[in-house]
Amino acid sequence: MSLTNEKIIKMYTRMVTARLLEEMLNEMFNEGMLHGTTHLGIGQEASGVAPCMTLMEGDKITLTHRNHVGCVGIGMDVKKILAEMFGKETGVCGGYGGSMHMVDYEKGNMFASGVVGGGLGIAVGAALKMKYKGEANIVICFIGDGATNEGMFHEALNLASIWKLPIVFFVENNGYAVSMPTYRSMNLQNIEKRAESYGMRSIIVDGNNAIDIYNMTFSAVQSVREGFGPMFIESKTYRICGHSRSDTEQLYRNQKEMDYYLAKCPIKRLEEYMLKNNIAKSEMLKEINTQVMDELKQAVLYAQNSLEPSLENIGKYVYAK
Amino acid sequence: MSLTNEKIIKMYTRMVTARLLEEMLNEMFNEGMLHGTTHLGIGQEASGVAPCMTLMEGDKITLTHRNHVGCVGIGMDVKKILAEMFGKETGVCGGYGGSMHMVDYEKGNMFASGVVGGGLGIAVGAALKMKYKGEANIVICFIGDGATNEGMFHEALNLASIWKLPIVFFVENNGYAVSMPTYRSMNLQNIEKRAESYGMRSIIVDGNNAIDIYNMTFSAVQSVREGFGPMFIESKTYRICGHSRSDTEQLYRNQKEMDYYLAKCPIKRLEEYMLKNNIAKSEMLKEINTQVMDELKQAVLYAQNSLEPSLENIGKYVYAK
Amino acid sequence: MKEITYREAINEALAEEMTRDENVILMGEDIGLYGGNFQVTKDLILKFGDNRVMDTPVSEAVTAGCAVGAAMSGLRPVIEATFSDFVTLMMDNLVNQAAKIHYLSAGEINVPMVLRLPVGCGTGAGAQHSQSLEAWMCHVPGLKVVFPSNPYEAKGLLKAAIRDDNPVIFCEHKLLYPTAGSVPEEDYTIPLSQANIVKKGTSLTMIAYGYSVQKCLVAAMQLKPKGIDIEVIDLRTLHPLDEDTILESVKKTGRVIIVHEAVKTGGVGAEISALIAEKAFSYLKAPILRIAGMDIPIPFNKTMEQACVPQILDIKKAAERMMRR
Amino acid sequence: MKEITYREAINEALAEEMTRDENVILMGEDIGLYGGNFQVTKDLILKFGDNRVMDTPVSEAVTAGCAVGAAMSGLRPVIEATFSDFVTLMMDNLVNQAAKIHYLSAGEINVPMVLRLPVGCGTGAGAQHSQSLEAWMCHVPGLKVVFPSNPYEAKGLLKAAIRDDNPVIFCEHKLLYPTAGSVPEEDYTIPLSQANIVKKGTSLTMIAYGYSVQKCLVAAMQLKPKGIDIEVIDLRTLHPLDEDTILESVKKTGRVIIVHEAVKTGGVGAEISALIAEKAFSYLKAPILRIAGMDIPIPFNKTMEQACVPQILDIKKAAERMMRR
Ligand SMILES: Cc1ncc(C[n+]2csc(CCOP(=O)(O)OP(=O)(O)O)c2C)c(N)n1
Ligand SMILES: Cc1ncc(C[n+]2csc(CCOP(=O)(O)OP(=O)(O)O)c2C)c(N)n1
Ligand SMILES: [Mg+2]
Ligand SMILES: [Mg+2]
Repeated sequence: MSLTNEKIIKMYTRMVTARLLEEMLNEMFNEGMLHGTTHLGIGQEASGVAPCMTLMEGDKITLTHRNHVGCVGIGMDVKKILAEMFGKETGVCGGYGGSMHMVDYEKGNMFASGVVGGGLGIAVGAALKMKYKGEANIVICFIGDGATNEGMFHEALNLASIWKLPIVFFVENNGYAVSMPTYRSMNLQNIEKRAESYGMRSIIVDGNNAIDIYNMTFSAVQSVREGFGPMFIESKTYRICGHSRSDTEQLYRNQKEMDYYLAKCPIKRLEEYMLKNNIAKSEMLKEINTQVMDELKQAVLYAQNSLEPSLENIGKYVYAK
Repeated sequence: MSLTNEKIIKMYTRMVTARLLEEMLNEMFNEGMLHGTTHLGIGQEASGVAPCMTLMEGDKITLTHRNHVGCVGIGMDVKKILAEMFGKETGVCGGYGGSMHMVDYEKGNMFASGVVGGGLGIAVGAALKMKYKGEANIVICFIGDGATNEGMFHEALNLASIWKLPIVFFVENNGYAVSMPTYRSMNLQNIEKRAESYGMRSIIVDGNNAIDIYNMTFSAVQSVREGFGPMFIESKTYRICGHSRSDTEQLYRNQKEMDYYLAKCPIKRLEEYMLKNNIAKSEMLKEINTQVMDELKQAVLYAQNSLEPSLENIGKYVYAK
Repeated sequence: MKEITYREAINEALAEEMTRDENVILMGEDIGLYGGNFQVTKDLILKFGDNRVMDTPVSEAVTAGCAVGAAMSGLRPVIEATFSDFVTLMMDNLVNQAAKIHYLSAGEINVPMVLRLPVGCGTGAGAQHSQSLEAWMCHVPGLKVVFPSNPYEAKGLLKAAIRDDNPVIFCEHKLLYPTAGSVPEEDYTIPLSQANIVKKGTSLTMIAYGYSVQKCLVAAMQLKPKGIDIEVIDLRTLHPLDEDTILESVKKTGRVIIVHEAVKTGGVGAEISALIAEKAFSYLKAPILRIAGMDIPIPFNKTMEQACVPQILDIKKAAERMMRR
Repeated sequence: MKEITYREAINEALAEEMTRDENVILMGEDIGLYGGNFQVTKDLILKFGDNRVMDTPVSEAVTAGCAVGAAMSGLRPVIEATFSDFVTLMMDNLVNQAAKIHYLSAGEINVPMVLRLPVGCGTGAGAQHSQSLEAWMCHVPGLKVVFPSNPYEAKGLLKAAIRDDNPVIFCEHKLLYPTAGSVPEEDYTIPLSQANIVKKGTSLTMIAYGYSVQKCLVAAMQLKPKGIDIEVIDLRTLHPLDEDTILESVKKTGRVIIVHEAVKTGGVGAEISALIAEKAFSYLKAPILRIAGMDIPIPFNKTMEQACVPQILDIKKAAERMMRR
């Protein structure tokens, strides 16, 4: 499972899909076409997609409030993602969930929890089942820098470590938890340091470099898969857009910082890599972008034309039969 | 505030008081004289008393379910402690609290929480107030090894660190959380390591050596008092008695281990030190033991002769007026 | 008097209490420069500095615990949860520590803290960001629970809550934040545990709190021409309850509808109904009705989200049905 | 039939379900060699090994969360909290995750887990180790809540809870652990959400659950000679409720006393009273009474501890008073 050209192209396609999807969502929110709120991962496409590319059939991920990139990364259908954003019956949650709760068990996305840290226990439990059943699968638990300050983080990493569970904790350190910069929320240079509290192996990756993330996560995943116990990855990236729909002023950061990271756009960097290494020509990249855009437009139509869930079913899924 | 002979004698007296008090409680429980349950700190007298000896007027401590040693350490009245064990009106909690909730704000014991980790937030809050008011005081937050696996531990240490609060987290690592040995509950040689997750300074002390604990805690407390931010102390000690009244079989440990620690009895070791360094003669030590025993017997009588709280007042303290 | 929003009323209450008493401090996520998740603490950090308006990490449990300890030490912390749903992470510190310490210390130690909770649905935020969990807190002796229904109430009740020597859970409905109302220029407080008859009436008693009070008032107004004269009680404080005001009204009208957005089963309405069924039974002319949230997680789909909590029409229909009996 | 204790009945249910289904695993503090805080899981680790009987660190939140994830993945974890009071630390995983995932996944994902909670006072363990917090869980759509009253009920209900595809909160009263009762030799389950009329009667209906059922039965027996013929309903499942059994009985007797140990305000009794006041109002001959725990933290002092929860005498007095009306 080394990084073939084919895989790089697939990864690139997904990253582009995530970016264009989110830009589209942003517009649709601005135009008042969508209900509720959303958290975009623009700038974090490498961090969200590359780890998913290292997975195999039966592996699982858990996601957060900021989950669209991961959903695309794990290969979920954009039609169903968009339908969920519109609250439609054909959405991944049948319209019950919305932006923060995208889920697709078959595709590997167990659950996206809107509670910061809410996926940690779930991921640990999924890994426990894999170990208990002697399966060769693993879990990647995606969380943000902010989530590493939750008590659940501590308990989950400790449990995973003493039980030697097949799980990778993948922290997307995007510099902020809403308005709180990571350096103010903890007295640490690198969040990675926290892994030592649990006797857990850890690495730091450049969160805007898809190739590096893939390679390093791949070897981490392999070692976890082989039974050497959990690992911790800190992916240093940056949130380009506001925290959520309501984060407009963004007084907590300055343009200079944003410019610095804009220049490090993970998609541009992957394009450069692909061109330089003859993995794709610029026409092909354009072609991919056009195709993705078409697919997304189709998906929006699909979502818009889908039915609302029937009000009769409002209480149907409270309990399993 | 160096360790004068007078202070050593006072420390010794308190350690003996704690030991004899708890042996007495154990007997009284066995004879069915007391209601409820209790957690004895036999073997942990150095760990519980010595840190308290480093404190000054206005400093605070928070304690746990295993709090009697700390109560004696901070100078609480054994009469009132015993009265509380008997559920009497004259008890430190007026009979409302019992063994797990000994409190004496004036003496410096803010609260003993029976929820493992329950004192952590309280201690942090008390330290926040001291910093906010610019006071020269500090807090010692006593917790067990088991409590360091609670989410609250993580959140509390992180907050104390980023806010640079005047607090010492003093972990009495007594080898077990009920039946769970520390080495099984975490993948670590030393709990002290966990302080690094918060960028917090830390030390390890021999938890059965009162003099060492005093000296090392004293300098830690001084630096915290001077505003250098929180510290973490791991005190390696051992619980000689069962976890609680109901822990009878103790299948989870063996006699050899217990014998090893019995030989390291903190009281015996302090006696040896005192004799060797001419701080006290053996007659004096005997005298102290006799006096303490007398005081305790008086205290039991006091407790027994005290009144039950009036049933009329059962709801009196639910709300502050 | 002046017109301000619910959001501004809360902001003013905080500012005025902080000016009055330097022991009042604020803690919470993004309450500083960001102004709070719902912009309620806007600019307070500029007025009072970051040692009184303290951004916390995403660490709800210790934020609550720290408030308990600070309150025990003489401060009057007011903390904010970004959504009331995350009170789940604070429960131990609220229930096992804050609510019990005054009792366990036989009255020696007070815990004067306020937890502000943005409550309720209607914003499309989904099942984990839309709940109304206030009933849990009303089941905890030692806690007080307050839920203002408009700007005037919000300001007066929050000031009273901050001055109260007990831990107070202060619920704020998100849909009320932008709504405006008259508020006096001068300092005032509204006593806790005192309900308010917002509209006198004789046909039936509607008991509500928070946003539902507004809905009941509209329903009552619309039913007036039909000869149904509704008395609307705003509970204001949900715990401990003002039993007298409730019982007196019920004794007068003999008919009761309780309205709230929280899930019906086990909600505050159950307690009020039980109270009435025990203490004003013989005055009742009809079954006690609860018009409350459906027993389901709050769905994202907008139509469903609206359908799962009582709307004005539901309230009106229930009242008409009751009067027909 | 055989005589075993409540504690043994639970132990047997666990052992039998683990034998039947290898997906059933146990997690909790000291549940292995130590046998559990109340010795309920004694020897199970010897029978099933430490990969099925897993000691956890003192980390309640992740224990609950891990159970959710394992259940979503196809296991059937049964977890134990050492005291129900520490459910405060599990609330997020129970309420925001476990209870909502089936709904949020539009029925795709099940969460078949059981949380065992030792509930109640009477052991002198004080305010943080004696609460009865089951009402909170009954306010959460998606959770089921069960509370057996004797060994037979405990075994049959626990087996049903383990086989149920939803998250079930299984409450066990500490004072019942050593009490004995008859239990069939063969495999059986007791369906959830089905109440049980433990004693037929005509004068009044007593509705209770857990330990209080035992108290009601004694009270009923003692009142029989006085001509008061009490119908005692054991709710068994507190959520979702078996409304039919309750309402039918009330329609027959016209008089209701609800008994539980949990704090009265906002307790399960409030919901039952409200249910009756809404749906069987016209059958009522007297106010609905709740005999429940006082609205205070549980005091340590033994006399006070006993005084703050309903005792047999209180129940008898209430029934006699009601019949005199
Ligand atoms: C338990 C909890 N607390 C607070 C929030 C509100 N909130 C939503 S996202 C967020 C910041 C999370 O930061 P991080 O984990 O770094 O993720 P990011 O948003 O940067 O992707 C907060 C505080 C929440 N959803 N859940
Ligand atoms: C939150 C919580 N979980 C579980 C318990 C039950 N319990 C009481 S003491 C204890 C062990 C605590 O271990 P440690 O912190 O090392 O303290 P020690 O008992 O060794 O002094 C446990 C699990 C509790 N009281 N609180
Ligand atoms: Mg972040
Ligand atoms: Mg220990």
